[in-house]
Amino acid sequence: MTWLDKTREIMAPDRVWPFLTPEVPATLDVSKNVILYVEGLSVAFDGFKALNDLNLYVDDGELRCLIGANGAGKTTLMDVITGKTQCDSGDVYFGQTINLLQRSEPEIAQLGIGRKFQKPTVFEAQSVFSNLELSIKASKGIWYNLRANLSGEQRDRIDFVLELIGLKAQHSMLAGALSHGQKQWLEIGMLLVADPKLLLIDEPVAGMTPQETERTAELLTSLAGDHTVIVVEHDMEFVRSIARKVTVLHQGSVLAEGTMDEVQNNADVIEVYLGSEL
Amino acid sequence: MTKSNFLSWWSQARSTGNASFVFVVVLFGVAILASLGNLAVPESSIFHVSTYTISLLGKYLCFALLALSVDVIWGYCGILSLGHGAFFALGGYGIGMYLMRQIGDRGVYGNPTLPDFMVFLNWQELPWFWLGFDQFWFAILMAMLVPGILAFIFGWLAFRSRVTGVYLSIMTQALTYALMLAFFRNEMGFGGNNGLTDFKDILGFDLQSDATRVSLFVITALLLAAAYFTSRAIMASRFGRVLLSIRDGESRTRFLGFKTERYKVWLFVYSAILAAIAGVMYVPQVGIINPGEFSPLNSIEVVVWVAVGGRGTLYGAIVGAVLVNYAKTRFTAIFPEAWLFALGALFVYVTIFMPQGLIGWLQKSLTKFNNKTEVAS
Amino acid sequence: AETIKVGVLHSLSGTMAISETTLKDTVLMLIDEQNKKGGVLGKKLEPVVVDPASNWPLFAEKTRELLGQEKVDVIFGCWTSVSRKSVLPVIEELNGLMFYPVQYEGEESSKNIFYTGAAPNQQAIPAVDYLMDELEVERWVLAGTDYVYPRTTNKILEAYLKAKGFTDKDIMINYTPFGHSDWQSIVSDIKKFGSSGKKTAVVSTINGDANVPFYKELGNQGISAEDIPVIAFSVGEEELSGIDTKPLVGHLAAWNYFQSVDEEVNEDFIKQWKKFTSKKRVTNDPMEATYIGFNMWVKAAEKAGTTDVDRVADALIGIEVPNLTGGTATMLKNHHLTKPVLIGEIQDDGQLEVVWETDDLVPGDAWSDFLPGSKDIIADWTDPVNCGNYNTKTKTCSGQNF
Amino acid sequence: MHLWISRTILFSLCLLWSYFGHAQNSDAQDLLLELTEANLRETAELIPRLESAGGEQFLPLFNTLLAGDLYYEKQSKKLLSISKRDGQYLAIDVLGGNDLGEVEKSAIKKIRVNNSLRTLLRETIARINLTSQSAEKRLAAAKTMLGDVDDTSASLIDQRLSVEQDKAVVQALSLAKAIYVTVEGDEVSERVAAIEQLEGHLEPEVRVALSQVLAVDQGGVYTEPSTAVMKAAEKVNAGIAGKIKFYGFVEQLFFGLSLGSVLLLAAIGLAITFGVMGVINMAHGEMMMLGAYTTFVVQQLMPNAIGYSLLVAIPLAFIIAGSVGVLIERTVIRFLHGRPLETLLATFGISLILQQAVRTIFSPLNRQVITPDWMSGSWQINTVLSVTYNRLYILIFALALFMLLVTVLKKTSLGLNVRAVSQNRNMAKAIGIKTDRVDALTFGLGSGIAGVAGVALSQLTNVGPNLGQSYIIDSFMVVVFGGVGNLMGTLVGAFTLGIANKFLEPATGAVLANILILVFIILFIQKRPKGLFPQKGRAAND
Amino acid sequence: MIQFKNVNQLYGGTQILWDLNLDIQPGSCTCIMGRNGVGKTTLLKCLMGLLPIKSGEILYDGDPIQAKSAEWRAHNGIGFVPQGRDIFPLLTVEENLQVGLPCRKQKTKQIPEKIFELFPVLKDMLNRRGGDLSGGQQQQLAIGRALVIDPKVLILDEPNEGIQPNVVRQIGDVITRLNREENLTVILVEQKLGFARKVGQDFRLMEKGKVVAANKMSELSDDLIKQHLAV
Ligand SMILES: Nc1ncnc2c1ncn2[C@@H]1O[C@H](COP(=O)(O)OP(=O)(O)OP(=O)(O)O)[C@@H](O)[C@H]1O
Ligand SMILES: Nc1ncnc2c1ncn2[C@@H]1O[C@H](COP(=O)(O)OP(=O)(O)OP(=O)(O)O)[C@@H](O)[C@H]1O
Ligand SMILES: NC(N)=O
Ligand SMILES: [Mg+2]
Ligand SMILES: [Mg+2]
Repeated sequence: MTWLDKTREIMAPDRVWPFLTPEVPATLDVSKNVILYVEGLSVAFDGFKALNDLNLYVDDGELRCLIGANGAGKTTLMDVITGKTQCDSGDVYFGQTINLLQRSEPEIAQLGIGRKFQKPTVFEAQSVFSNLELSIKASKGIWYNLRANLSGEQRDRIDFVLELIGLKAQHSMLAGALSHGQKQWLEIGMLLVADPKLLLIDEPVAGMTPQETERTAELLTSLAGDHTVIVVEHDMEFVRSIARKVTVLHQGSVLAEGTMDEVQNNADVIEVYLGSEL
Repeated sequence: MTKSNFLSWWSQARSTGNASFVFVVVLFGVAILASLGNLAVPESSIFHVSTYTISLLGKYLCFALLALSVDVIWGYCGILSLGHGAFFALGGYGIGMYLMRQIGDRGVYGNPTLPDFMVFLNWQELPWFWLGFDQFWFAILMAMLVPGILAFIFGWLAFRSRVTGVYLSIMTQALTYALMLAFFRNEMGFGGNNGLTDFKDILGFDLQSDATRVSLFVITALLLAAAYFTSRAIMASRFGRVLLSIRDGESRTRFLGFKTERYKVWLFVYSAILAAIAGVMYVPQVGIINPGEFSPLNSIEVVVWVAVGGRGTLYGAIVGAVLVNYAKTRFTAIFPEAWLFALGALFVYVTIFMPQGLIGWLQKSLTKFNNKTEVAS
Repeated sequence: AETIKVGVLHSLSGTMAISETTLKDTVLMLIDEQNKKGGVLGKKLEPVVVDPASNWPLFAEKTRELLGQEKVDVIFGCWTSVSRKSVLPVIEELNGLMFYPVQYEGEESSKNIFYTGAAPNQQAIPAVDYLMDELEVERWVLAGTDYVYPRTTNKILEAYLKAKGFTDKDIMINYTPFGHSDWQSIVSDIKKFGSSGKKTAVVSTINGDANVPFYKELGNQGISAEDIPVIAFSVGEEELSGIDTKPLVGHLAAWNYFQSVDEEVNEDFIKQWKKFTSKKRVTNDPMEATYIGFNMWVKAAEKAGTTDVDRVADALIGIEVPNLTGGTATMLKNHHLTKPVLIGEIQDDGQLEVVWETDDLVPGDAWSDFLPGSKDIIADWTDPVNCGNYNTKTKTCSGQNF
Repeated sequence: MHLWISRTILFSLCLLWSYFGHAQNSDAQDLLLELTEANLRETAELIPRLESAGGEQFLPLFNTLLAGDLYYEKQSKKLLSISKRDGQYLAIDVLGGNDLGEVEKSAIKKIRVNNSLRTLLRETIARINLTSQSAEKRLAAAKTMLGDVDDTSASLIDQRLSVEQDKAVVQALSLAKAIYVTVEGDEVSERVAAIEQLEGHLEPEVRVALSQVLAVDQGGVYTEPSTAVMKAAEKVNAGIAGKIKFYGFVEQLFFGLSLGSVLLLAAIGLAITFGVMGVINMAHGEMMMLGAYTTFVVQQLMPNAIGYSLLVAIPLAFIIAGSVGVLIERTVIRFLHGRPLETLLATFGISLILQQAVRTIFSPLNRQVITPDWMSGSWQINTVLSVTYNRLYILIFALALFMLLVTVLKKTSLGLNVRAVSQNRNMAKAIGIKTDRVDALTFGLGSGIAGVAGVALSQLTNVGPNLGQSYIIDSFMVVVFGGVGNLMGTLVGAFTLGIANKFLEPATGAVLANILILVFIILFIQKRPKGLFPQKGRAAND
Repeated sequence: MIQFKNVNQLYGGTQILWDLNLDIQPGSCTCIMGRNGVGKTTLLKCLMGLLPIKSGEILYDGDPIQAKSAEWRAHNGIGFVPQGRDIFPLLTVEENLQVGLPCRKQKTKQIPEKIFELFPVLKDMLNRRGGDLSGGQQQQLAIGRALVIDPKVLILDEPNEGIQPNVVRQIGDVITRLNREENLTVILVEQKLGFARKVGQDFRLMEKGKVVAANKMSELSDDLIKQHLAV
């Protein structure tokens, strides 16, 4: 199309310019009961294929475990879903209608996709409470936040979460002074207050004691149903304790998918991931 | 007042959440006393405040406002602008153009429309971008709008492309440097190297008169206080906390759903307008605006004031600006040949021994002091 | 007061320190000397030195400090025109007295300022006359730093050359920013411009720091003074002392004073200067202008019997003091001086040797006759006109009310 | 013209007379006496008379006068050639050639010379030299005559051509003749032949001659009556113009490279202290300044071996600036690790101190740094294309310095260690890197390199307290444009900006070119927020 | 081999280690366990010299080393694998490994083959930037990097965080092998009981900045676990 055609098109009398149309918040359509479609996704870094024609469908309300060797591309997949990394080809749809690839990170987050990073990332110079407050489900606009006050409801929610993640006592401490494990919890807490529809959780129990691991498992199981949860974890005991359906990634594509038992006995999976004796 | 006396008073002021109150009391105390001292007290009295002092104070306050604008973005959002002098100077040129037009036919060539520099460089008519500047409201509007729009365009481009850190700093430097070169060009129609000067009056008030000077000084103080409170309110709001988050982890902030580039652009424009206001107040008080104000070194100096005072506390920036400039005034007169040694050493000393600036150091001594008194009691 | 305070307002740091510190030293030396002779009106002179740090608003502030706080009786100061413009309103407001010692573009005459440097008609025009008459130059490069002094000077020269029948095609004008350091292309262009077979000369109003790289490039590109002479208005002994002058021998400068002038007063002055500073230091034109200004002020103060600004200012008009080139400088009604114009050639020892001079003293003209805007304006600070910009056509003082 | 004829007649006579020994000696003596009393204008009149009176005999006199070394003893009026060494005046009897040793300054007086005299002298010497024994001198003489030929000298040339053996001289003389014939020749065929002879010659005199042929009058009509001559001239002219255009392009390219090399020099040290170590080093320019002043001091200490001064200054500047760098690192920067923005503040303070220190020690005036002979002048590739030696050497030097630095960082562990330290100081310690030493050495290296760059810059620009400030902005710009932490980026960045600037300059002027480059950089960074060669990878993305 | 005597440590105003005593036998493989935030990492950093201690003594082979720099400790055989790996993100894998070479007793410019035997992945990734590796790969690199300096004591802070099961096993094997075969003293912070039990010989339990229990791994009872590790 030449520039002339473009101009003509833009100038057409019946045309409404895109920047004039008000932003209608995209509505999530899960009528087919699938909340996340990942189709033919490929990502390469300097020629190295981190994701290779990956296909993945996640049902609404499901709790899906994603496992796979180190470097299989799990984190990269989350990066693509949340808009951090551009993919080379493929589609990622949130529900039936929302194409995630066209959206920026904040837009994706506002759609209700929350993420916990592999390496805990919290705002170290701010208090634990403030970290949670910023994550709360509310408008993210400038003018709103200039005047924003916590409603009683929101305050309650934060208190509730503080209790849940065991940082009640530390609520006014700077997040930077927390230990590694505490930061993990805080980050989970930040996810919880935001109440997203889809949670992407990268290695939540790394650095947690067995008991904490157990608690995390409980928490995640309880979240499923209302929320869709995708968990990446290498701790097989943990995975076993929560998993209904497990997807195994290998070299950027799906190697196996099924129940924990099926996967555990899959020869390929044993070969590349679990190791022979278990 | 002994040191410990002062500290306890100060800590009280602070602990009751009144630091700002104290700040404003000091600011207005000085402003009112100085004004009275200049206008009401006869010159012979030892309480007389000379016009020289008034214009110095006025200048310091303008610089304080400029420092505040830098602190707002650097201290709270981590955007280090090495080019904020550009917005300051643009504001200054805005009001300068108005003042220039006010001269009317009282210029040396007596040309009623053309400023002197245009007459003797053979300009035939007023260039279009000078039109309207004979109106005060228009000039003020432009003095804030132009820097604001420039900041918007620059910020929008840069933040959207995620230019950050030193890249951004150096780009702001490039911006002000380019503007400096441009304004140096005589063809630009802003008086070239000489800039704009020889102002006569503002809104009909004689710029040389003491009353006008005092009024300008008081207005500057008011504006500074207003800017201080607005900024403080902004930083105390959730918006302010988003800014801190951006400073400490921009990408994480994005994953919480904040469109960080919008926040940054908004703040950048706000800060630019503050700087422009500082420029607007500065020019009538010092009587000249020229491209030297765009010099990157000037902008770097502003950053230095902020760092000396204490970045990330609003009054720190103000204290830093006033102190450094006061030191400069004194030093250039007391040891004209060696004052750069003193100033340079001051900067080095503050960075090493007061990493949080003067204010940070004060607060630290305070905590220590408080701890001690607590232990004692 | 027991002493008479003399303000010294020259940048001691920043970009202009290179030029201005010398003048600060000159004033200090002159004060020292005067005090040895018993001071002025029986009182010792006390210098008050401040550093405006090459920062123009600071010039105004420091002026206010000198006049308002220190209460000095006279100021010697400024180098660049912009600093003078910045100082001017303050001087006028507080009714101070300042001597400005640098050649400048004219177009100004303040009641409170005495201009002891050259006006354009005391430097530029005679220089061009010399090139035209003695060297038979037919093509002109007007190269300058982009600010008001070169611009105005070149405007005047352009008008002058056109009046002499030269056309645009024989005049090349080029402006560069302050401190310009990469002259390759421009020098190469000048070389091309000069290879047309017609005698070409460069009239340089290039200022300060840009000169060293400019002359280095000239030398290296093999442009000798015989091919394309350069005549400079801002390059004196001091600038040359920072340049390796061997490749520049024969290039020219136009001033009102050279260190090499063979006169007894000058010898004494040089000796005194070397004693006061160091053996290696040279003297230059703005120093002479400072010297003249200082002596005029002393003489006028003695004549008026007071240091009161108005009385001294009145007394100054018509005062005559010897200059350093064997003549006499007279303060004119327009606050400018009479000066001889000298053209010198650069020698390999960094000195300038006079190759031509005007027969008579040239009176400084505040308002150029070659600019349409100021053709009809004159300055005259005596009654009945008593104004710095009197329009002889309309018979009024345009605008300014002092 | 009359003067010329009479002069030439005299000259021929003189040639004749020289056969009869020094018959006219007494007359010449008078002239020499007159010379001591003449003013500039009178000297100009004396020279042709001297030429005719003494000819070759006075060549030393003319040469000495041309060099500005001619003096006379006030009492005896004896003409002396004076050379100054260490403040002493050493005299040689110009005509006799005897060494007279030291003389008092007050006992002698200089015979002044100015531009027009120099021109006259050069012409005179050329004429005398046309019959010189040395082919070299004859060649120089012939070249001087280019474009200056008139009827009489044309016949002189013809005479010389008939006996001249040396090829180069013959060529030069023929060219001079051809130019003369092109303009003044009578017959069309003769002129066409002469014009064809000019083919491919780039000398300005040739172009002047051709443009004379091709001149138009006010009505736009060619003044040349003969179309054959016109056609020939047009053809030759077009050829020459094409060549000139090509060389002009080459010249511009060189200018660009040269500017690039200056930018590279300015940025290269910063690429280490800022690019690799992350110190926003505002005192970088002052390190260059130290290097430049080192050059000055070295030249003061060895005034008789200026040629070698730079070779001494380079290592010395490295040591001095490097030591200052180490000192700064040890006393200031090391307290600021991990706080890059604070380093801006501290180094800004340091730069103020260093500037003022230099003002106090060396005075605020610029200092004179002499260009050694081997760096002066230019390499004349042909008449329109020449490359100045100083810039050529500096270009080579900048590249060499760059290579050296890259090698040091590649081949020694320093490069690896410093990168490790800058990425994670604690971990670097835990892996056994002596971080203190690495920091000091690296900062010292960066500063030392800046010092060396300062030596080179002293050959191009002012050596004064402001030297550093005039380069600091450019150097940051180059490093950032190239990509922080990437030396290759600094190299490419410097040359890109240099060349772009020089190709813009003819169209826009120097200032606008500068502004456009800045705007370009700003826009470019929007496209590539991490410069030309960004650091890649996950870690760099956050 | 390593002893802590009454070590106290503070971050700014808050004390983390309280009169901590610890004794590590040469050639042992000791697991340090405790809840989140009790100060395990802090303890290790003090041992490595990355945090200054306020009072007390740290003995290494009987000599006090609390005043020595971290570099000195690395050169004298203490290798460190930090929590969170702390790979040099912009150095290639090869460079990450090379950095430690000067610490080795026998100076070479060659990265010892042993590293690649232990972690074959690293060989394939030699030219990749450290920061680009996946978490597990980084962990292997971090251990490899610590081994390059040929340590006598190897400190590992939660080395299995985020590692795939078969590699966890591999790391366990490597630790055991180094410990048993090369008599390397290993200090290991580990949360996963299974792994700790398998690899460790001794354990130390920490609570609130103190070591509260120390014994052979075989003596680690459910009681102790409940008391000190449960939430
Ligand atoms: N920005 C990047 N540049 C280059 N390579 C990258 C980049 N990001 C990821 N990779 C590579 O892509 C591969 C997949 O990485 P990813 O982090 O997705 O693995 P993972 O499945 O999350 O592994 P782990 O379980 O260890 O966290 C890795 O081999 C990594 O080296
Ligand atoms: N830089 C710091 N400043 C202040 N306090 C800190 C800092 N780092 C850690 N702390 C505090 O010290 C305590 C101990 O931290 P440490 O990291 O040693 O715990 P840990 O036992 O390693 O826990 P984890 O199992 O979660 O890694 C924590 O409560 C933490 O809040
Ligand atoms: N007046 C000058 N030379 O600026
Ligand atoms: Mg991962
Ligand atoms: Mg830990």
